[in-house]
Amino acid sequence: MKRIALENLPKLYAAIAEKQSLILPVKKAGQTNFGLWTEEADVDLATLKTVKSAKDAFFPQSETLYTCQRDGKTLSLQPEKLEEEPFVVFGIKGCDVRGIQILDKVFLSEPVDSFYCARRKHGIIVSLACAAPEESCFCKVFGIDCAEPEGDVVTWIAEGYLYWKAATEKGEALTAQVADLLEDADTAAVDAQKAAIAAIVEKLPYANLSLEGWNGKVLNEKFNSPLWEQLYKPCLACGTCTFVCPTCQCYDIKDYNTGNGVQRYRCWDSCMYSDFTMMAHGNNRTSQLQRFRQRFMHKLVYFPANNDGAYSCVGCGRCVEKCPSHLNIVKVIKAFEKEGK
Amino acid sequence: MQELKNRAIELLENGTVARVLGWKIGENTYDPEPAFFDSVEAMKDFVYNNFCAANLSKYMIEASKLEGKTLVCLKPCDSYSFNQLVSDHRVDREKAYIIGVGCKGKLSIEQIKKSGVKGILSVTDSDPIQVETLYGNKELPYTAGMLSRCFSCKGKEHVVYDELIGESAETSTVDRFDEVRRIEAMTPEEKFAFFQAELSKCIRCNACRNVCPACNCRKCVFDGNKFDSAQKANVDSFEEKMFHIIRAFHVAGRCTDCGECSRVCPQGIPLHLFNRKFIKDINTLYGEYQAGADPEAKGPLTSFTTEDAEPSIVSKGGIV
Amino acid sequence: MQRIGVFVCHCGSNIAATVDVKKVVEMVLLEPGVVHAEDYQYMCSEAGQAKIGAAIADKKLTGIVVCSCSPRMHEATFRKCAERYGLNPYMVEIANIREHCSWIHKDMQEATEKAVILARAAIAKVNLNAPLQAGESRVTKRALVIGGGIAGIQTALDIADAGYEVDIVEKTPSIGGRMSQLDKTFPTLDCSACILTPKMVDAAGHPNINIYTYSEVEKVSGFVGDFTVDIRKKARSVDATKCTGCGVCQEKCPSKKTPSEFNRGLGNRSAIYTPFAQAIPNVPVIDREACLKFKTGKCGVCEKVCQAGAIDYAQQDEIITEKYGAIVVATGFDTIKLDQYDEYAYNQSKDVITSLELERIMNAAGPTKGHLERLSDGKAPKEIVFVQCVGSRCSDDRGKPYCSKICCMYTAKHAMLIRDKYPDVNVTVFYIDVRTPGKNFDEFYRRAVEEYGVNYIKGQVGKVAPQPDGSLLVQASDLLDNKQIKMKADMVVLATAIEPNQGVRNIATMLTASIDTNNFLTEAHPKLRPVESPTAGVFLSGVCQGPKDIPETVAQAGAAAVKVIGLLAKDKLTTNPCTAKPDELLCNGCGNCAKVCPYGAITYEVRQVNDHGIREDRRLANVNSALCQGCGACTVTCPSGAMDLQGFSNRQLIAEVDAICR
Amino acid sequence: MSINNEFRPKIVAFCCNWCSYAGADLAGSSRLAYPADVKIIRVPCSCRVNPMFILRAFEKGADGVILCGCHPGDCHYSTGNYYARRRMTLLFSMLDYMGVENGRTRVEWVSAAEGVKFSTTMNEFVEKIRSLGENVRLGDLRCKN
Amino acid sequence: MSHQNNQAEMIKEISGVNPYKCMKCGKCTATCPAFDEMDIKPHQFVSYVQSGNVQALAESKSLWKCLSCFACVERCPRDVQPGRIIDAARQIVVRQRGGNYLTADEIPALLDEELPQQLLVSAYRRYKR
Repeated sequence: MKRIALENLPKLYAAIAEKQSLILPVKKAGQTNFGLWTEEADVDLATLKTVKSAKDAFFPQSETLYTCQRDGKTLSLQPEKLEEEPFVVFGIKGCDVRGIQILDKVFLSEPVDSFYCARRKHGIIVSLACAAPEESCFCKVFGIDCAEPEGDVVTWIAEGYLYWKAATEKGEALTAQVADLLEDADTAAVDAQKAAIAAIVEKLPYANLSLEGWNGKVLNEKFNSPLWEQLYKPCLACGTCTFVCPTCQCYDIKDYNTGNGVQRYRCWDSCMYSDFTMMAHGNNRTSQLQRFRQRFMHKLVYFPANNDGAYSCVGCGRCVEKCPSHLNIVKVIKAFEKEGK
Repeated sequence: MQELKNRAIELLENGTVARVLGWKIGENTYDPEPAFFDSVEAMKDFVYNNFCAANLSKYMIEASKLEGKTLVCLKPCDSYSFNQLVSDHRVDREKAYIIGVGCKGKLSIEQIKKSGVKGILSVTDSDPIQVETLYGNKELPYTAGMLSRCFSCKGKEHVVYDELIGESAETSTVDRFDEVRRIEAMTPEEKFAFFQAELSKCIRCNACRNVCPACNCRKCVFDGNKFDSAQKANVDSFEEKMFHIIRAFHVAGRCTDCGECSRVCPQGIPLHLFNRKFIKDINTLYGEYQAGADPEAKGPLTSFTTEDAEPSIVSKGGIV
Repeated sequence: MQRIGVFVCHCGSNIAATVDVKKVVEMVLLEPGVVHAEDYQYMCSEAGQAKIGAAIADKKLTGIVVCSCSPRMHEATFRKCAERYGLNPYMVEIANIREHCSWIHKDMQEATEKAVILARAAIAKVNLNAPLQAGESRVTKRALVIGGGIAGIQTALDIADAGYEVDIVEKTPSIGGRMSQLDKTFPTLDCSACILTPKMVDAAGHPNINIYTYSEVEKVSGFVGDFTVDIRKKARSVDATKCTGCGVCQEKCPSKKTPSEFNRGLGNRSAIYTPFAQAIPNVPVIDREACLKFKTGKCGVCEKVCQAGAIDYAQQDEIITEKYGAIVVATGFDTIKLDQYDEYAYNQSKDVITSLELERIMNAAGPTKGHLERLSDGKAPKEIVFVQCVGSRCSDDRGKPYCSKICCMYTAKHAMLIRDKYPDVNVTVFYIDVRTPGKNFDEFYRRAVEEYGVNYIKGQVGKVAPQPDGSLLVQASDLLDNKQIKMKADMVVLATAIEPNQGVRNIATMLTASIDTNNFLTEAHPKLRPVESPTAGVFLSGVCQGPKDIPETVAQAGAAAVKVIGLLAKDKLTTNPCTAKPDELLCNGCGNCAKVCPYGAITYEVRQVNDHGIREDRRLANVNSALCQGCGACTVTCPSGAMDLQGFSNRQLIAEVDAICR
Repeated sequence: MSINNEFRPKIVAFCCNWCSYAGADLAGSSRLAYPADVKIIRVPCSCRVNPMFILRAFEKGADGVILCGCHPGDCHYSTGNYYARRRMTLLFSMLDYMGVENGRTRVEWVSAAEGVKFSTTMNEFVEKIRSLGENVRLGDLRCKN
Repeated sequence: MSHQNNQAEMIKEISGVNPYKCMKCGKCTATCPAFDEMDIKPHQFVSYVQSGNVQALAESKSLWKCLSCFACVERCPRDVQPGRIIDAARQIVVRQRGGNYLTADEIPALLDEELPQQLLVSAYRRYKR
């Protein structure tokens, strides 16, 4: 275990950024999101949840896949380069780390997504333990320990210091890069914090949410439930829940006409949108009920069915906080529970 | 609340209405959700408290297609939106039984959290607000939890209703155009920096559009291919500007300034500043106009006078 | 993807001298969709069009871009050409590389680059063109002439003689117009009334002509072939069917102090009046502003003396709604106000008059019974000064920038008539230029100088100052002798600029006819379509289009009539297919498009739609393509983009923007 | 775009068919020069111009956009330019509010008889855009390469 | 000749007058109260500038006889303003002499009872610009 005094963090950021780009929570116009570190960046580790998850670092909201350049009647095709440089994502919470692991199941299984894969290969995750979980958190439900997240390096903020523990080879290498700035430390402060967090997590309102009855085998039963008819009604069909979610992985592929060619890019899609999975013949989900159901069925039924029972939800609680109509996965789970499944 | 609930049940029972559009109790006081109740039994979950901020008028578009009347609870400012939807022919006045509900300024949990409260376990909607948290209890003045839109409230009068239940209070303390004026006074560089910073946060979730009662198109231009404008991604800063300018432009003259866009933005972008700029310009150039005040009124962008200001007014010191 | 052919016109050297046409051909061949490109000397010629035809057949073209002159010039030509060779005419786009390129740029490289970009924009547009079919609309075989002066009368007579019904709407109580106020006409010195009155009588008696005097056009809707017009027939207070025109009422009317409009305010008329003796119809009107019965309730003399019982104080304005296939504007002119020309002392001295006032003074039926006398003291003037270009050719806002055209000739006429009748009177004309083009016109002017001894001095009058002895001191320059002249005159006559009649702007707005900054109606083409307004079905006759004298007016009136006859002779018209069209799946039925439609072409109906499997009844916009004129106001008002304009669709315009900005 | 380091702006001019396009034709037949930077798009009426077209032009790299129509009161369609006037006033005001240089957009009423005005206006506008330089605040970076 | 042209250009610049707008009507001359004193007449000012013959104008009596009453400016139908031309010609001559300029503020102190009122008015008309 190593540590660095909090007031020296800017030096740590600078040291990391010297060798590779550094992505971390930055406050801009009153909101904190993951962003590139610069001298001027307003780094914000105090906000528990960034608005968007850290997903962007590996699976950006939009990215160019290739470019067609037109010259007269000839076209030249230029594939977008894959990530080749290492980069560090600092300050990821335990839930978001799990989110990335869920994305891995999608993008790293065959056929492997080369863009994602390259970023995963070059990205170094420095996670940060939660010091003060909030009422919307329910990561415990998914077996996540927010006090001891996974990552290449795990860090804690306690008693004026950032505690630093390398957990993988990548982590060790990064630690070596910044060794000058770190000092050795015992684990007392970290242990004390873990214990305190454990107690708080127990008291969180959704800590003991039951996922009983949600698995890959209940497809028809859940799909045909009349409950959806009521649940979807307040849904505005916006993409907020999808876009703040660390695990939502659907994307759309579109072309942008630059005047002299076309940039083909992909961007996050939302199953809440009316044109989600729109095809030439039309749409296979014509109503908002169907689209709403898709989101929850995917996270709690289809995904576990294809991924050894793993849910595609990490309990970060962002959708709980951000839904304009106060709808969320918790309410859905509870509604089914109340109806006796 | 009880009076409202009782009256709604009564109207359901006597067949005046086929369903009730109101709010359903959430997991906590602060997260009630809009809901339809089609039976007396379902009404047990009905709630109306100071956290019921959502503007229900837009749900009446779908409700207008259903058999029978829908009882809809509208706050004073929601009633403007309802009227505007009537003049846009998107809701049917005959299909609505409007209960004008009282409003003393609505609370928002986001707002409460902004005052530094974390780990909320329970919260009251009283004045002062009592908050119980994982990290201790707190008391906050009511206004500390109030939505910023309520500080420039349109007033406590409903412009359309069948009956009124509950008291309303005027909560306006600031001129709603103050923020607009503050931006107008900036240099072009400052203005650009301000909006660039705000709009670069946009994640194109469309919450602002989808919640907006004036954005009532069956299919938005940004979802269609008529203008080659269907983009979902925040690829480059231009698209956000295009989207937000056009969104505000399309509702200019129809926006009632209900403030839902800013309330729902997950990135806290003050979207109402676009709409209010248009409202302010319209008021200055074409005379005071409040969308939704009169469903028969001709909107400022579908009318004109021969003496209207020339666009060059913008480069001659702007519209002040 | 279309198969596009691009045809680059040299226009002789008009384009080719500045634009490298070969280079344009070479560059456009690189554009996607372009399968053929060629250049030619004159694309609009028979041979040029044949080349287009050959390419359509050989290369199986589905779209054509012609890089040539303005589409306002030859778009129709090339559309017809395409149609002749089996291509839908609306698959043609024009890149204007002459007016918008070769004629305004000097640098060849620059002009060529621009021509290529303009061609690309047209190619991008034509790529998205769709074949359109022109519709048909019916033609109402009746014409409306607004204005009952010589222009209106002649137009009406010519149309009526061809067998079509015509209505004349005249604002004043009688037809006749300005010409009826004139004494003699140049260059033959005919008596104006002698040649006008028979025409007025012809019009009144013509079975195909219907005259609404004391009437105004109130509202116009519809379009070429099918206008609907509301005419306000103002209350005359006299029943025209009973009145015998005996004139007793006017004699007996006790209110006789109203300045006579016909005599330019130089004399008075009674409250019940016909403007002049030969008025048609010979039915008086009661001026309710002046009439004692209307002002005080007492009097009623005219009613008592009218043997025919024609007086009807209770008469109301009447609105007549008629349908017309064509409308002719013949609203004429007035002289400008001289309030801002203090230097000529027009407002200070009664002896400073306008030429039109002189016409009335010289006229035997005028306020002085035709005697030339000073209005201040009734004495015969011995020294008369004429001032030319008063308010004409003036670049400040007191006057008009144009030449009023008629002044040189009528001044020569006046000078000659005065010298003829009163040989002892000295006549001096101060002129800037004497402009007398026209048959026998210059000869006329020379007679004034050579035979009648009129003193023409080149130089303008700077000042006219009334003197205590009642004379007028005229200070002027003589530019040929480089002198300043100060002379006394007994009378000064101002050749006052003419301007279109006051109401014409309002009429132009109702007709959606374009009008220039001087309030002259704009012609569809200054050379090739001089009697047509750009608004289809609206024609121009007389001074409302520009200053002109009587022979020219009559000629134009005939020309306008021919155009009207040509239109009315058709049973059906093909309509512009570039109309608005709503996409029913996107339409909200919100009603905003109808609010901005100037033609009332949009209505709403509830229809069932099938929106990707969802069937529901929706309120939807409907465009009546016969009424729609294709302005596009609705397309921008529509927030969902449901309303689009065929031929100028959103995607087409965006494609042009993209091509230009790329 | 720049040639020999001289900034050559891209300027889109929307001209209504009846007045301004004809005015531009007259400028042409009168040989009244204005810079080749101006490219004209013909629209039936100024009211056909959607704010989205203007933003689109900027997105795709235009440095200035000008809309020309009939003089108020002279619209061929009688009222189109009145609607255009309100729309453009509000749009321009919004762009100004967002910090976009307000000289980049302009509306000018040019009749079919005003060839001189058309040419003068275009000369002025190009001069203005040259003084403002390249449009960076509204462009889309993807269109720059 | 080129010197003359330069001077003509300068007159156009100082006066803001476009002499080509003149249609040679002579209203300026007809209006001028100082006509009799002048050797070159007001309407000729314009043609002298048109033909570039500024030297003759500069040497003329008229240069100093013009009262700057601006009657010609007021009445000119073509907005040519001969008065401004002669005014500008005077400026050029004064400048060539290495002339001394007054500001409007300095004038009141220099007032003389004997000065004609017309001169004062015209001075203010000129200097108010």
